[in-house]
Amino acid sequence: MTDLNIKRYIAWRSAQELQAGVVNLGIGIPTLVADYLPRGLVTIHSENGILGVGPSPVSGEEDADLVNAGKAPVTILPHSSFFDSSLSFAMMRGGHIDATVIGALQVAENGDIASWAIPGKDVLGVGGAMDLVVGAKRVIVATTHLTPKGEAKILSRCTYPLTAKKRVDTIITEYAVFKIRQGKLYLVEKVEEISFDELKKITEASYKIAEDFKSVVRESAIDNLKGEILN
Amino acid sequence: MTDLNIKRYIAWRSAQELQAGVVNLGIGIPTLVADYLPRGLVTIHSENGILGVGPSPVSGEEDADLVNAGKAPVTILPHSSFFDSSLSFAMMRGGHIDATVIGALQVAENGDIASWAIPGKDVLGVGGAMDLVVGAKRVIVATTHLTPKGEAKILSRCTYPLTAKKRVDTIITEYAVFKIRQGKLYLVEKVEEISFDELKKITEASYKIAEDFKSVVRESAIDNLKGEILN
Amino acid sequence: MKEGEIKTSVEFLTAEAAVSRIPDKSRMMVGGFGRTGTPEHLLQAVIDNTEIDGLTIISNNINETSNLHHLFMQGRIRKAIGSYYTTSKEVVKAYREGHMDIELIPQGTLSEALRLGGSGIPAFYTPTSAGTELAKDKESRVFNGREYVLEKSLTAEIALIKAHKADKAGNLIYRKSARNFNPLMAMAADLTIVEVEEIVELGELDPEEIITPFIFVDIVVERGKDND
Amino acid sequence: MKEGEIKTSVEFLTAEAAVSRIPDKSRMMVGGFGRTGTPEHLLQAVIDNTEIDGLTIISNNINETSNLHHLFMQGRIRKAIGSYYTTSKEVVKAYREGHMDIELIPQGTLSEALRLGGSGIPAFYTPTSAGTELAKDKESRVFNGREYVLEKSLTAEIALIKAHKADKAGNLIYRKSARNFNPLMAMAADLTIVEVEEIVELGELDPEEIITPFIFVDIVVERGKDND
Repeated sequence: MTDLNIKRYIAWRSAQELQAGVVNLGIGIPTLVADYLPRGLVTIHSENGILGVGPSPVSGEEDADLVNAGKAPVTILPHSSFFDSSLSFAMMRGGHIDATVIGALQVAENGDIASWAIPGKDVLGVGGAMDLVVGAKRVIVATTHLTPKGEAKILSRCTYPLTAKKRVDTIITEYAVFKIRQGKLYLVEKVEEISFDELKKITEASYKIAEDFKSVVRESAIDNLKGEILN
Repeated sequence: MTDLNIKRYIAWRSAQELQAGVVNLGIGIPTLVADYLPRGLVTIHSENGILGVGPSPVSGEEDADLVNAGKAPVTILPHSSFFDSSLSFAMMRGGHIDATVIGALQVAENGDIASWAIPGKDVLGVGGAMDLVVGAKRVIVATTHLTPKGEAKILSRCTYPLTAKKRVDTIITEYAVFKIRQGKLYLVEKVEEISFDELKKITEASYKIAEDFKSVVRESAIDNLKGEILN
Repeated sequence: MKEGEIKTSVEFLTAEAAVSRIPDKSRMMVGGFGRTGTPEHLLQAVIDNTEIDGLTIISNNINETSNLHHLFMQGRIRKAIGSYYTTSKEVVKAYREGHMDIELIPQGTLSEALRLGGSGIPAFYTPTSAGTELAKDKESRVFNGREYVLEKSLTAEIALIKAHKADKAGNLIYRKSARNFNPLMAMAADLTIVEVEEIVELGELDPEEIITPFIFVDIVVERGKDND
Repeated sequence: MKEGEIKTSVEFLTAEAAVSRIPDKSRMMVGGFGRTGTPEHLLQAVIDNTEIDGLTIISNNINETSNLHHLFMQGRIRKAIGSYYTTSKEVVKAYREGHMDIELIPQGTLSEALRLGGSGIPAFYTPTSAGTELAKDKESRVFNGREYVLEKSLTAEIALIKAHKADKAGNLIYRKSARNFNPLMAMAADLTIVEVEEIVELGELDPEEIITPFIFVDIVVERGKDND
């Protein structure tokens, strides 16, 4: 499976969690989630002051005054509105955003998340991540299961500086879906392409199998995505 | 001198303090100040969400959605804007309003003001008075020198519940103008229709004669106002 | 749903159906300053639904000519939080005789407490009322040599507000000084019910001009479109 | 002044004349998110006026393609307060080597600190950053069982902002997502200088649509109308 297919699978699987309402999508894999959202039912919020972010503009029709939080040109929709950063973060912090899908460096089994700084690395920015995570009604982490170096990201305890404590609701990787329920980590979905033992090996956190656990075939999901991916 | 002429003189004298900028006018005598402001140079702010309050509408053209803080119908001007109560009070509390002219029940020689409650009386409201007084760059109290019962209003210390501490800058009555400078009360203007001794008798507060003190003839000012008053 | 159609979670109901969602003993915000911008149509529906009782009302005032005053006269308001009640002799009397509790807060503190309540900020320091009777039971603190009072932000189960127009997504615009507390209350309540004069098609409201984005709105009621 | 004319305290100047009002070692807010809504024309005038030095800049970020970055590269910024500097290697390097001080605050805390700074509210409690490294030197407090951090509001001597249009009173409207921090900074500075694309006659801006009333504006500069 290519890297892009892995990312697209994670994004598609995250989109399955979002069938209506307002969502804020982070940078990276979460940005791809937009491609799989049910059109017209999910509205995208961008923290730089847009409710109702539309698709990328066709080439030549970019507007320097109309960008998303990743600074990429976007368009708007018939129900969109513009506002200042204060109202935008009021939407986030005030609990008005139904869900956010964000990336993470580490997630802990109690729902802690670290997503903005790596000790010793030249990272000097937090942006809107902390507000998003403390405020959204549901925090969905969409991430590859391991770091590029093969280190575990789902841990018993985060070792990197935290973005927020105990705010993650769902973790979606290319292998599994976890949920944090009453402060404990549950495996709710696993792809058949990996065994329980293998999953355990690459997941440092302790988790239980959820009562509503199910197994899915990733390849068939990806096959169904192919058409969309190639569009 | 009639009561109305007294009130109009106080209002006119208050307007002389306001030659440019943004002003918020309280209820009562302060409302009359609008008639004497230099047109086009002073903008009136109304705390219910208008910057740029215009004159009263002609009869039959009242709009129930366009009222001032006294709930009276008003009009707008070519530079007016509407906003919510939060932004309106941000203008006040944030120090953006150049001056306010308000009434008072009592003013103390240190600049304390009491304007919203009389012990034992059925007063159950504070409205925007406290925000106005803490926020405006200049607080001008426009009031009759004595209560209708003949009691002193300019006191060594307020006995009624305070609106704010040490915020009054100028006190304007039908007899005198006082300024509070470095926490002390100074007489800066007296009408020739009253003697220094008489003024002292009706002013419970201690005050000094300011270096820039001047004496004025009230009747001639009122005579000049007559045309306007009768308009 | 048709191709290209947009559907938000905002519901479009009659006033009667909308107010049936208000639980008994609710904490309820009511927009308006004087009578300007007050949701009279929704308040009439509350009056008509006698199951709604024991309300705590957060509103700037209780105007004598408003349906809110009728609701009060029916004894259905047990507490009021606002800035100005002097104009109603009946409200003052009810307070003095202990029939209704009143919490008086300065108008600017009220407006900021609403906006911050809707913004996830639970408390803030304001210079307003420092050193006065209204602050006597409140914490105070000095910043840069000036005294400030700690005020708690306001939230509620319900907000009844009035806007000029809504589009079919639930975005709102207001009219002139009828805006006042309405957009702030929309943000601060769990369930925001808005009365509008007109519902317009998507795209008819300029995205630069929308004051309350639909994210703060739950139910829209069009005035005069009920069978009443 | 002609009969019926309206004059506010807002001045209309060239960029050069406007920035000459900026004192050395100022605390200065600069609007924009990335490059969108950044007052590039005013920043160019600051670059050209070499007497302005030792600045403390409050801005969300220092975009590598912005004149704000040029100003930084000239060593004229001694401190930056904002939310995101990772994208500029040079800024990160200057910070690590101690050439520039940086105060990192979450973007939502920044935006609310600006708005409240302009509103006379000196401090507020936010849930954002509670329990994280960014809050380690800050006071925290529990309200209703949740931890909140005490944040100080932000004010400054100067704000350089960008708007779409100003009318001749100084009222402002913005364009699309270029609004961002600009209206908030306009409120929070002693001297607010705004760069606009166009100055229009009084009455051309709808009073319902004005985002920044002139009361928050001191100087308006029209882009491209200078002799430069």
